[in-house]
Amino acid sequence: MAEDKVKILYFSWIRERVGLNDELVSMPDGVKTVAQLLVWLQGRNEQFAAAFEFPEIIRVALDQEHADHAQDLGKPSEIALFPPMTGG
Amino acid sequence: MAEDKVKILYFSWIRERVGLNDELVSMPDGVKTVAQLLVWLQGRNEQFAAAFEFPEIIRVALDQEHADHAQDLGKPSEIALFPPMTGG
Amino acid sequence: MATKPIVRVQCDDFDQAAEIRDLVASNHDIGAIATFIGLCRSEGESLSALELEHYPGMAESQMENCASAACERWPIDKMLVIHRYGVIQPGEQIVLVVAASRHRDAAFDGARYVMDFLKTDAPFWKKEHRSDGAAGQWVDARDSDETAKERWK
Amino acid sequence: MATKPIVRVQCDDFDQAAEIRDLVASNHDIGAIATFIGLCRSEGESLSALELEHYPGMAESQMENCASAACERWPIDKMLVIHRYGVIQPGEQIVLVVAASRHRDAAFDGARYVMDFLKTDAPFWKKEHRSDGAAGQWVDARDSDETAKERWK
Repeated sequence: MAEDKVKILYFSWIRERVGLNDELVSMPDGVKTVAQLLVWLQGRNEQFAAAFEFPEIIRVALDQEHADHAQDLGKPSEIALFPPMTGG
Repeated sequence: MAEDKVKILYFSWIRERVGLNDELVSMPDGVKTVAQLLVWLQGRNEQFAAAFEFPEIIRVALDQEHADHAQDLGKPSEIALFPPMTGG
Repeated sequence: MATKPIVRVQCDDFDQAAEIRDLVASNHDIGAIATFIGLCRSEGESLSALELEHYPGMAESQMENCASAACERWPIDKMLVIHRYGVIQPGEQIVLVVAASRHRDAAFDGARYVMDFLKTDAPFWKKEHRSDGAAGQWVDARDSDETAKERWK
Repeated sequence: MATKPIVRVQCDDFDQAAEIRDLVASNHDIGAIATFIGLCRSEGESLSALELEHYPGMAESQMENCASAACERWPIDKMLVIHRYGVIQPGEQIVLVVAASRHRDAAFDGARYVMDFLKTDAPFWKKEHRSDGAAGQWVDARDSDETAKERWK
């Protein structure tokens, strides 16, 4: 069901490597923290392995708020994954 | 002779109190430092006494360079007297 | 109550003089306006453009967070932050921060604080377009941008 | 070699956008422009104008001294300082400082340094014109302007 799915957005070179702007994902059981999400994403396929090769540098936003890797995912409707920002 | 005279310029409320924009002055013997100049000016007349009542706050420039009160006058061609600056 | 900043994310260029005029028009007790403009650099003619990607929604909310924090920390009367996205050529404007206050210290501190936090917290990413046609790289984040924030602790 | 600043003392108003355009036009490796504008305040409508007196010659040389010192201390590519004199009404511009550099820290530091030294070293004096027609006072120097310079030691 759509209610169980979460929208994941990818930006910058993460978007280019995974080949997607965004997708709807069913979060697997056992993925409870940001760090666990990154491990799971890395294992999905070769493209995701390349995008998440160095998970420690990936920034994560839960419902548009910056989140630490140790943080619980909770039940966000939107998760964004991106490299360190270079605006300004 | 004109060569022995120095041009003194007055600015802001010092100019208003002495009633002059500038004048040519023969420097009296014994006036060797900036501090001595201020004492001499204070004694010239009532208007100068009012302008130089608090000599410690007066700023002095010798040939357009800021000078300390302890400094020797030297032989400037132009001396300027003014209150603390309020530009910007 | 702290000033509510004006924040905009836009593709179009901005006219800083018009923006400042609008910002301070009605207030004759503003004595100081500090402005920062970030421009696209050519890196010695090696770049033909920068392409700026952003995360709509979060970009605005992060800009508003850091601008509001500045308005709470210093007595700022008016604050404006504009950030562009899309393809921007060397010499063109990328970002504008304007902080207006009675006195200059609040204006300078406010504008600089916003730039320091915007650099590391606002979701924008720059990709290089190279003059020689080779594939452009994504610009790397600078460590100095992370450490710049330390001065506000 | 350190950048030679452009310094002007003038009665006429200035157009900051045109000044900045001229200043950085030929240089596409400038990434950061920090600007400060000082405006005449009405002090809660009590003032109808400020009258600015200056010491011609020394005003320019003191402005040049502090702008040159900033260009020697930080990697500044372009620096412009304009100070007006004469009668200036509330909301009108009094002073403009523009510092342009590759990176933002030099631009911010340079502009602020020039303002701090200009305040206490450049021979300008402000006299108030009061809205109620009473005799205006000369503006007193602020102690905080003297202490502001300490941060650059």
